[in-house]
Amino acid sequence: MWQGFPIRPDQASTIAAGWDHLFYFLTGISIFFSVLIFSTLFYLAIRYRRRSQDEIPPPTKENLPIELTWTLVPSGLCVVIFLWATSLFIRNSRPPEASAEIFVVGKQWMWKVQHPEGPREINELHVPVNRPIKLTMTSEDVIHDFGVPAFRIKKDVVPGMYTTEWFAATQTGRFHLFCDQYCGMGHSSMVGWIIVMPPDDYERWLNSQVKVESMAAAGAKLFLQLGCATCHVAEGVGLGPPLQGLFGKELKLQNGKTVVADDAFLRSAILNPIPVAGYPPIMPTFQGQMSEDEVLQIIAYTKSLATSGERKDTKR
Amino acid sequence: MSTVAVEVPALPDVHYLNVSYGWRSWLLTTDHKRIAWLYLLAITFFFFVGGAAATLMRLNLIEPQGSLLEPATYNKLFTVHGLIMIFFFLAPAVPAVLGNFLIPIMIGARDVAFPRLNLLSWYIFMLGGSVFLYAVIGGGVDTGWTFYTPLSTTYVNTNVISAAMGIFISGFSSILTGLNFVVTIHKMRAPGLTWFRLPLFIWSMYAASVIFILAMPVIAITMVLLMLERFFHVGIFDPALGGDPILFQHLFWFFGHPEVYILILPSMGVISELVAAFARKRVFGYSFVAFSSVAIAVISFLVWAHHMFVSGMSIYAGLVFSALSFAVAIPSAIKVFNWTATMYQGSVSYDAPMLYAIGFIGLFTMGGLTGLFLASLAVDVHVHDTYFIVAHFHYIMVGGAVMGYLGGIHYWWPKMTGRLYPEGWARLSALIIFIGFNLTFGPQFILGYVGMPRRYSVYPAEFQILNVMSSAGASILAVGYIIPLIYLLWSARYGPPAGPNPWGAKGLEWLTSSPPPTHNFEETPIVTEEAYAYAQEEA
Amino acid sequence: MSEGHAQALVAEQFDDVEQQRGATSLGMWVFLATEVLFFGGLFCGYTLYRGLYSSAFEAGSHLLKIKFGASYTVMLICSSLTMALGVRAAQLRRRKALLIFLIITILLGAAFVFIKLRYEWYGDYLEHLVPGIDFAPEGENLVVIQRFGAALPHVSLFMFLYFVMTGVHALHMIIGVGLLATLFILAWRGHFTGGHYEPVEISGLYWHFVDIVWIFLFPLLYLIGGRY
Amino acid sequence: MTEHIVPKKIYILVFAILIAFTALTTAVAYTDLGPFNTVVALAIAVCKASLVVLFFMHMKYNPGMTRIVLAAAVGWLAILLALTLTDVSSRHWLPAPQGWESSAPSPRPR
Repeated sequence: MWQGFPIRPDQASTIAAGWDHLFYFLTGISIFFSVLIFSTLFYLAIRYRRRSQDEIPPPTKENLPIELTWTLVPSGLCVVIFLWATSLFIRNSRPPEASAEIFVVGKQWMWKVQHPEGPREINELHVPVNRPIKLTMTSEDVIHDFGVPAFRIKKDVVPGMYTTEWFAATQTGRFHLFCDQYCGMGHSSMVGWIIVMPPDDYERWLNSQVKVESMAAAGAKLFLQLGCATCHVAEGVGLGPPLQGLFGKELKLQNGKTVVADDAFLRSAILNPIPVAGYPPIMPTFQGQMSEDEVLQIIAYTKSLATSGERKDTKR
Repeated sequence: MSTVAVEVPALPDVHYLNVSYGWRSWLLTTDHKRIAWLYLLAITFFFFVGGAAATLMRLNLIEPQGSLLEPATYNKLFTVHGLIMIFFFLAPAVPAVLGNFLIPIMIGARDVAFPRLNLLSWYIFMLGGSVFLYAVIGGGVDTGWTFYTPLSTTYVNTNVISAAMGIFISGFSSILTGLNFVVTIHKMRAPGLTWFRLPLFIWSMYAASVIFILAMPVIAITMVLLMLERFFHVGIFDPALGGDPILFQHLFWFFGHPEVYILILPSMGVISELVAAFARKRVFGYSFVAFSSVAIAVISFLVWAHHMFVSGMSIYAGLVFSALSFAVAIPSAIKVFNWTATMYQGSVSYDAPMLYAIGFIGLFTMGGLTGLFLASLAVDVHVHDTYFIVAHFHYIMVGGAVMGYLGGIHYWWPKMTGRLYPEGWARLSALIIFIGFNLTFGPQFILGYVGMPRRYSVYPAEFQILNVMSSAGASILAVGYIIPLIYLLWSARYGPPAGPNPWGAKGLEWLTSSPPPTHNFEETPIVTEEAYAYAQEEA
Repeated sequence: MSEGHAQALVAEQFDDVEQQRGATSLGMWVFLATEVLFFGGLFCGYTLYRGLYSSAFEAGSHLLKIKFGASYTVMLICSSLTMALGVRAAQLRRRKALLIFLIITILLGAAFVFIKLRYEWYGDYLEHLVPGIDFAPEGENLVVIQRFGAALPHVSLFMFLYFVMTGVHALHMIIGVGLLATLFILAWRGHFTGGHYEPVEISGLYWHFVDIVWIFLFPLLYLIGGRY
Repeated sequence: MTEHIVPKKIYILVFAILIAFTALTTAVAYTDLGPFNTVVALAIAVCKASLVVLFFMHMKYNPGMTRIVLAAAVGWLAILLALTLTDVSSRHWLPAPQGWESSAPSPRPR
């Protein structure tokens, strides 16, 4: 109809429809009250226009029931909106267990993406349709934001920590990826595409990529290169805890605290070593010596060594 | 006092404007009314500087490839636009101009509690403004008005330190102004002027002053930390050294969200006065409107992290802040309904200030309702940092705060200058501003909904048509702002004398001559009736 | 005090002495509320990082010297006492007592700032403990840090907060000393002991506030991490 | 507001208590109370601050308004700290993952 006049974004993910319902509800409320207020204003302004200069209107009578009505009705409405929006938000923030994990590193002014199988992309992300994808994201410099309007997702990509978001595309096609957090001079060029493909096409695309090693394999290589293997050997032998079965385990630290060895912990343990109980505090920092991509590879390697099957690196 | 001026009014022989002459009598004045003029000149200058930046941005956005400006220039422009409009125009607009002029008169005092401190505030403001302008002229700053770290501390090489210094300094001006107002309102009221006889403008200025006092110091110390971090690079906000960039956002928005209410609350006060005066009615639900100002001041401090729902902050904290954010919508809604109801059975005239007031109520309603979208956790995820936000806060700040400011300036212009402005031109410009404003920012709601991020100097081609509409609206809006500048200046010299009470309005400020004498009243007024006692008149 | 004299003491915007005194005192209290939030931003950062890096903060505290912190506390409490007595002297219109108490307060405040800069901070500098300028703990300091298993950047954050918090506090002390010195000169000329003592009173409020800030800084910076 | 002159004795007494508290808090730092070291230190600091406010700053003899100002300052400081901590303390709690059924409607071409 209105060619070229965008009126609503594509509805291309599993959460988009639910999001749109709430949005339409809010839009309806907004239009209703805007029209109500404007028409009341105009009606009263005309109905009670000043007819003579020395007109004295009757005194204002206070009316408590009316006051309470327009205090309580909006309050009730707010409670409804809050509950609806919050439950939707909680649902939308829980990645499905079966999600395939893809890693994103933001950098002024580009998106670097790495698939666990190894392929890397810049400013593009190929994904299969109808499959939940969990993005684990970090930044090498400033705060960016990975936003895909067609999927109704958006999350800041913060240096020094991992943030996550997930989506499952419901349509094939090309969808905009925007950096939504102002990140410096090239902010408006930090855009890319999410390319959603039918599963077969996706498999073909994956295979057509120059054959590269998987992230875990790259991590294993780095593990040797950086000399980690000198200390992190089998239990009871090395100067550091072994990686086998480490991921997802509860660790006791030297300062008495207990932590779970998750992505975030591993990252900080590599960059700012935290002495674990039972091992000498001798690990050097790798701050400045490894890129965020490489840290992610080591983490992927650690994950691949997780013994228990409960948190296996999710393959398709 | 008769509502119909029978004889032609004349200016009083001696008033605060002609009591002394020469630049020293202005730059060293401790008269709150003259200080209001000093602020008026300064903020008008800043308004047009900020407006020029906005104009350039809208011109650039006509084309998707943004060929008019380099991205770096564009980034500097929106940073300067934001910082100037917020810190050097809106924050002082109603409080430092209208508040300074009116608070002592409205409460029947001779001056504010600390007149010299008041003048000092203006000098601090000018110092802060000059330092900031130095940062702008000497290369600009391109961090966005939010100064997010570590971008601002490590990754840009523009004048962050001097810009932050300008904000730091001007913050103290606001603090001292707020302090002065709080003490003035507490201690200087005329005999008989109890709290519940105060005009609602005083209530909302009081609430805004409280926010000044409690929020501004936090931005001041945050700017100190920002400058230290940028200078010494110790890592307080830098994750590479163990710092937490989200801490900066907490500190910034602890100030930043109440700041929004600093901008809107005074204008809300103005609207209460306008609606009452031009409907000749006591404001409906006086105590509800009064207490809603106080409620806004308090709750505004509890909602800051709704600016951070997608920041990587804890989602559980998000729940808390979302719930609290809805709470702040209620007092605003109460105000809107009560203003509207005030017109019921009133005697409504269509003078220019009333047109602004009606515009304010409608546009603020839209701005407030779209705020619900942003307080809703799930919805905010999609519209966050898009043009939806831009449209939302411009409906509050331009549709709301600036409309209120212009309405107030028109309403009290006869009091400030003793002369009337040309009513026809004023109504015309009010209409132009209303239309231009909606054309500019209405399309931006859709732009944001379809996903265009804010702070983009270039954008995908499918967003062009909405951007062109917005830019077209902006040009109308610009005309609407220039017309008042011209006729108000003209009327200050050539307008017909207004007489003490051209509107037939109630309130202590209309009992004294226009312009008032230096000490506001020939003798201290004694208040025996509530505010807006229109119905009792000549009864 | 004659009626005419009372009038001269009241600024023209006020009706009477009482209104003026109330307004002045309220003004200072409101200003102190601002100050609470000004320091509040720093305390917020302190709380957050102490929660994140508790062992680094404990290690950092061991790099400071309790003898300094404790003696500052005593000096400030003494100066608060003399300040309070000074206000009392002004209320009672005892010019000589006011002058004596003011000078003692000034001396204590100046000594605080002098010791802080000349001995404590300079000592920290010599030990390479100043983040952003020269932060490279060595010798015993390094041993302490390692004993707590703390990462150097996090200890550096503690030291930074220490310098900023005590630095902003010291700046307030310097402003306070300047304020009191002005009062001293005016008191010498006979001001404040004729019933118009508000400036002394509100400067006292400010001085006590700065003392209170230190009362919190002392345990939070110097006394954590256990010396047992 | 009437001026209130506090007897010298009270000032001296408050001073003595403050000094005693300083000694106490320093002594506590050398005693192992586990996690209560910080609590005790802060409690002592609050007591000391209250004494200064009540007596040296004449809060005890002041009109209600100054108390409201003080309460507001402390209250707002509490807001700043408490609400910031709601984030920091819960930032690493991750939401539980949800199940996934491929309720796949067949992919529509755009």
